[in-house]
Amino acid sequence: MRNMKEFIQEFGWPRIIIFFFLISLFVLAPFVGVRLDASISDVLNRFGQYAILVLALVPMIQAGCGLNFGLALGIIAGLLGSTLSLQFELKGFMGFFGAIAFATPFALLLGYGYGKLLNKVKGEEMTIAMYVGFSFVMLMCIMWLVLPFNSPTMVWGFAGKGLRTTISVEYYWIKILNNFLAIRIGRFFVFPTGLLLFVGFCAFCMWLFLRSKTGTAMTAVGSNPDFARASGVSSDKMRTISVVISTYLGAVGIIVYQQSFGFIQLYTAPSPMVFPAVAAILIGGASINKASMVNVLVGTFLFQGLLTMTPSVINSILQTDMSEVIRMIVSNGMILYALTRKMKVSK
Amino acid sequence: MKAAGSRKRTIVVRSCLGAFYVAILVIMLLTGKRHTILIDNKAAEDASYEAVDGMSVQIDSLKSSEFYPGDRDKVVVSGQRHKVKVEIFNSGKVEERSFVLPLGQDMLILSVPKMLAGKEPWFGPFTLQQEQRTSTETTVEGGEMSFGGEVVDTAPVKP
Amino acid sequence: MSATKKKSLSTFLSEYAVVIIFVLFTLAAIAPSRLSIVYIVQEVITRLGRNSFLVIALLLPIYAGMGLNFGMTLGAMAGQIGLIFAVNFGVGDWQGLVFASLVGLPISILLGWVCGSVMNRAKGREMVTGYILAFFISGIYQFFVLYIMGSVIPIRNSAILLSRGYGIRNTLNLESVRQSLDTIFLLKAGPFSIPVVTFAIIALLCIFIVWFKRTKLGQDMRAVGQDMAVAEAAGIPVEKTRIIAIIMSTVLACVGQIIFLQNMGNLMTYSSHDQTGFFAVAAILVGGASVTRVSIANVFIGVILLHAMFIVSPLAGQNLFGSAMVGEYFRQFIGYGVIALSLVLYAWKAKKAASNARSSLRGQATGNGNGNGGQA
Amino acid sequence: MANDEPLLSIKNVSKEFYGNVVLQNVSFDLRAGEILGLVGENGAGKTTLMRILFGMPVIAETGGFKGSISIEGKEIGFSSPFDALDAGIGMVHQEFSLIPGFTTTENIVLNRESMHPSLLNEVFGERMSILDRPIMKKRAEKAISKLGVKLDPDMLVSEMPVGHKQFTEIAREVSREKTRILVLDEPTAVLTESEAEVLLASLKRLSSDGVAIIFISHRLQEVVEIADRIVVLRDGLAIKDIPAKGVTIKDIASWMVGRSVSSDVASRLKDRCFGEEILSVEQLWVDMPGETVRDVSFSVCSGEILGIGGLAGQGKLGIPNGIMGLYPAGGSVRLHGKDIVLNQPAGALKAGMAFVSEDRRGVGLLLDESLDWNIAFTAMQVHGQYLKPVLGGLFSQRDEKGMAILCKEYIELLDIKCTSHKQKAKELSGGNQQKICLAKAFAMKPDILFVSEPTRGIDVGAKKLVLDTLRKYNREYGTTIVMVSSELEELRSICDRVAIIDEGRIAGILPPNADLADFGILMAGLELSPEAAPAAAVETNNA
Repeated sequence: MRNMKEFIQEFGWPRIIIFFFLISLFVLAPFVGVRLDASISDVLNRFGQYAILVLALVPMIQAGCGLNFGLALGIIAGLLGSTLSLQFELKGFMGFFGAIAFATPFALLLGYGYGKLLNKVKGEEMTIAMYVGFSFVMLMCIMWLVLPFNSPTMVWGFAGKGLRTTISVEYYWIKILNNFLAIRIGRFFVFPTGLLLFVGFCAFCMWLFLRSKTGTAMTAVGSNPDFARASGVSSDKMRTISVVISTYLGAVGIIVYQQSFGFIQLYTAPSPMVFPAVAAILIGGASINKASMVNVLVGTFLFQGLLTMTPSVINSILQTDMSEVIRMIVSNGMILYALTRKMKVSK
Repeated sequence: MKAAGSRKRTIVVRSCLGAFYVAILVIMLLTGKRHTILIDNKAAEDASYEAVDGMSVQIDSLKSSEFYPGDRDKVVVSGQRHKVKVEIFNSGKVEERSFVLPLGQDMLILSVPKMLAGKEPWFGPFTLQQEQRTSTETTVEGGEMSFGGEVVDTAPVKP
Repeated sequence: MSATKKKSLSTFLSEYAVVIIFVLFTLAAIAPSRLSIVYIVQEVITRLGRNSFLVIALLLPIYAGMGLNFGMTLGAMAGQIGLIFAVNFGVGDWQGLVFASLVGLPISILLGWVCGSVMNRAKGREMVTGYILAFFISGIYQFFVLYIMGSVIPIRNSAILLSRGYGIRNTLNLESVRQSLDTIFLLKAGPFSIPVVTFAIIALLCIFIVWFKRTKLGQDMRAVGQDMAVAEAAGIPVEKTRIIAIIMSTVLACVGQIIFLQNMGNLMTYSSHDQTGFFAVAAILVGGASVTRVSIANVFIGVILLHAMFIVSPLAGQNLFGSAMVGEYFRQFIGYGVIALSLVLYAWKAKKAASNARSSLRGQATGNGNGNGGQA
Repeated sequence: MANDEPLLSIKNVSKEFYGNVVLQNVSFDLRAGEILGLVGENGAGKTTLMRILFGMPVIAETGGFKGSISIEGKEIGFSSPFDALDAGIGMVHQEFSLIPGFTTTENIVLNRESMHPSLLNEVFGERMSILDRPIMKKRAEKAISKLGVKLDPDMLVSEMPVGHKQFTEIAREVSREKTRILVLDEPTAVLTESEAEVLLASLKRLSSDGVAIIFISHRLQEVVEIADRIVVLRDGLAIKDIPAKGVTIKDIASWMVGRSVSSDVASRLKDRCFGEEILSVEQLWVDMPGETVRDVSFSVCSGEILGIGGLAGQGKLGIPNGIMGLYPAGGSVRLHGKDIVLNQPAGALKAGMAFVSEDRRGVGLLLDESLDWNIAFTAMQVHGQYLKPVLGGLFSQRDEKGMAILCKEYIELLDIKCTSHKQKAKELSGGNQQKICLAKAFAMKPDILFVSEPTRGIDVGAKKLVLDTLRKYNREYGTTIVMVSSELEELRSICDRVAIIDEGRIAGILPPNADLADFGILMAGLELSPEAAPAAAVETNNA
């Protein structure tokens, strides 16, 4: 009994409520005429689509930089990569990995600068990250208009310059991962093998990294920077590394998202991508200074499950679309919960 | 004791404030409540009174307007007590009446000929089947988390 | 002598970096915008009346050491609910505004109390917490306005409802109260028209703020803002004081939003409040305030500069780059950039001040490096 | 001037923290207008006694205290410091509790401002009253004049010199009409000599106005100069309570530290032989807040245990922290004759030094991580141990198995009480946490080990075990140890030489069996009498 209580305390009520809510949605689904196989397929698809973006938050949380509200920087690096890949007419796997390759230098550069900045403002990282992200998104909005892209699929037809708000990747690398070794069962169920394999690969790499010497040092910096310093580890360096990795994964994550979603979304689109990712990892059980692979996978699944199932099930019951409101309340409520949770005494 | 006295006074003052709050709310509701009055100059269907052939009608101190048979115009007024002043061109006769509108009515019709003929009721509720529905009908826009101030400064300000 | 002068110049520059950058940008953009000075000045006057009240709402939490109150959006939502009710009951003119404020008052007090309590649980992270809280409450607000109004709460004016029978429309026409405050007494001075009553209300608020700083509560707020531990030890109820600061800020934001919207003339039911916090915070930072230090002058300087910039930049963008969107994006970039820059400068300065304070503790230690040796 | 009825009387006060006896049957009286000098080593119980007197909640939270305290014959039981203030006890703490952006006046009358009610009082309560600044200023000036010092009532605290801050705090206590008893905890610690003189003069003034003062200071000459009566605390006992007249500094010093020297020290020292000089420190300064080191030079021989003692705040903690690169430092440190680059923890660790920090929970441990992480982490980062190559050395992974073995080895060796090597460090008791810190340092296999306050906050049994472990490592592996501790007895029982630090400098180095009074005098910042000095010199020559 006491164990149960402790478990609940540790895990937190909001998460348990969300968990049971999701389960009840799945149970209810068949009764209100929602196909379960289609729903599960949908959830798996969206899980794969978002998982790497959520994974990108792990290193910074581990290194004590808090929730990366500046993930938009990584996403922008990814956008640069994918637009360049389209510009050079790269198709298929070539196009997909080409996009990642193009994104790499941008991600590393942005991540490095961003990391250096965050080192200068320790303690205020989260608010500043948010606004650095926002202002960079706005700067890039101008860039999308003036950069000399000229591929006809990407620029506005009538003006002949300036990128469109959404660009289809249909003739390039749409669903390149989703369809790789995909398993079809029946009309409605598709298992996106390639996508999940790629997500698994990334998560495994992260797992390996966290077990390396550098990864261990990074975790120690997040856990107690003074301890790490006394052990000869430079906390600034570790924090910078964590930010670079986070930014890079953000870039990879958005490219994976695009191939599954089918479109590249530019301009102000990167900003709203960040909060759901943050909410997902928190729902998975992470706090603002500890996160694990399990948190990422469970959290993404729960959150995306919730987002997929609420519209279909709730709408069938109530005959109205409340999913948007539920999404806002759940995701922001979750972040709020994590921020106000009394920090464990670590000093 | 002094403290008890001042506490009592505080309670009195605070409850007065509560009453004041309610009072202001009610006063604002009463005086600020808008009513649309349709001024009508039509003959009765049963021909019991006739439309006035040329007159000017003024509600309170608003701008007066001219009416010929069959005309209908509307004015928006605040509050419930109003005066109507009618000046008939032909006879030069001026007639003034005051009236009290029911608080719950948003739109009323005032028939001047009926009033001049001395028939009650010369004003009454006017129900309009959703005539005002003009603005576009959309549900919530997606992406509330989006930011960007696209909408903020769109309405031009008229000095 | 020249050294101190130089130092004061450099502190001046770092103190007012944001303001200076802004003035230069705006001045540079006026010419390419091809707008007349008269037009710009009139626009600035209008926006000063429209926005100042909202910006002033940020002052008290800064005094209380809680940083920039991004949670002021909560007050804006309360104000919008008040306006919806005013329109619903058909209360117009300035009475409609008072009515809306009175309806919004208890709601904003409640929301302010929630906000203050939440921030007390997240000391040191008030800003980001307030920001997220605004989103969270915005979700609840939407739920309330979109599903409860018209179904649970009766709405008698069907014109403001969605066609499905419940929920408020996206755009609410505030015709009955449009500029009712501004036009009570519109002073024509040469080519300019000045909304005297609006400015009078803002002036009254400023006087109130000045007066409030002289009260015991105002003094306590400053004490709490500077050192919570010392204030607590002296017997000042720290948490309660912080909550009061936020409640007052929320109530002011509620009234501020009503003044803002009466000038705009229509209410975007589901998005008007989104940008409230952003514009107010950007304005006060542009005016030279920091996370811990602010004066009333910062408010007006900020509103004037930020909005002068907002007026000229789209047209400047249009004329320079051939695209109005460039100017539009640019002004938002500047808005967010200013907030980011101010926060960075502030955090960086705080860190430097801390290390300076430490080195002053060092005393003569460094000086004695080559002094007489050990005594052993 | 003192009348017969004691103003404050403390009777048989005892207090224990978790079975640790801190105070034992302490009794003394304080009369109006009397200045009582309260002296004792760190940990003698001064702070705890004052906390009890002041009704700090921490006392009630840890089980309250035994005995009674009465004011004017009436027994009191404070539940919060505010009760104590109401009863007329004012306290000036060691660290300033002033609002930096407020003026002198505002700080003096903080939360006791004079005000006149405004219209809004009835609605929103007292706090809407307007401050009456002229009266506030008058009250502040009155309090300042009571002290007989010059303070600008309109100056901001942030712009004040340190001494003025101290006076502002005292003025705040004095300005309370009720204040009859004033407690000053090390008020002169941060003051310059001239400022301290002014302070003492104003305290005398206050006492002549009838205020009773409890004066806590380690500067014994000040105590002798100002106090009417002196109470000496040692190990929680009030061992002396005598009028100050005729008492010399040397008397107080020996009362403070006076414990019997274990007789085996001399014999222990006999068969000690050391190798050549391993570490030499010259003109070291360290910028550690509160523990500034100004100019320290010493050397340590291979196989030696050097003790560093002294009172809190004098800089003894700064020495190891500076050498290990944790705080900005300068000067020269040579290990095996090779220069150590300062301000780089990694360099110091790689060179073969290890450090057990006094700040166990803040610096010493990863509280949220498992024990094996805590022990192996430093060795992993510095020496690349406990890593195993994967894919032919392409990259390396943590060697969980190796870490577990290492951890288990130390759990057994140091008798660490835990459920497993995967337990989180924060779940252990203080003593066991200290052992983890030691294990972390031992795992580095250092040539020289710095240990800072190894027994602070742990129980008696664990203390002995920690000291025995240190001795064992010294004897068996020849590890040279520099041990910093506030507990002189502990230093004397284990060290081969003991250096006493005062005001950031070495006041002297004594053999552990030197006269206790000599230690006391060095700690009080006084010159040693000529006949004691050679002993230290001889000892240094031996080294």
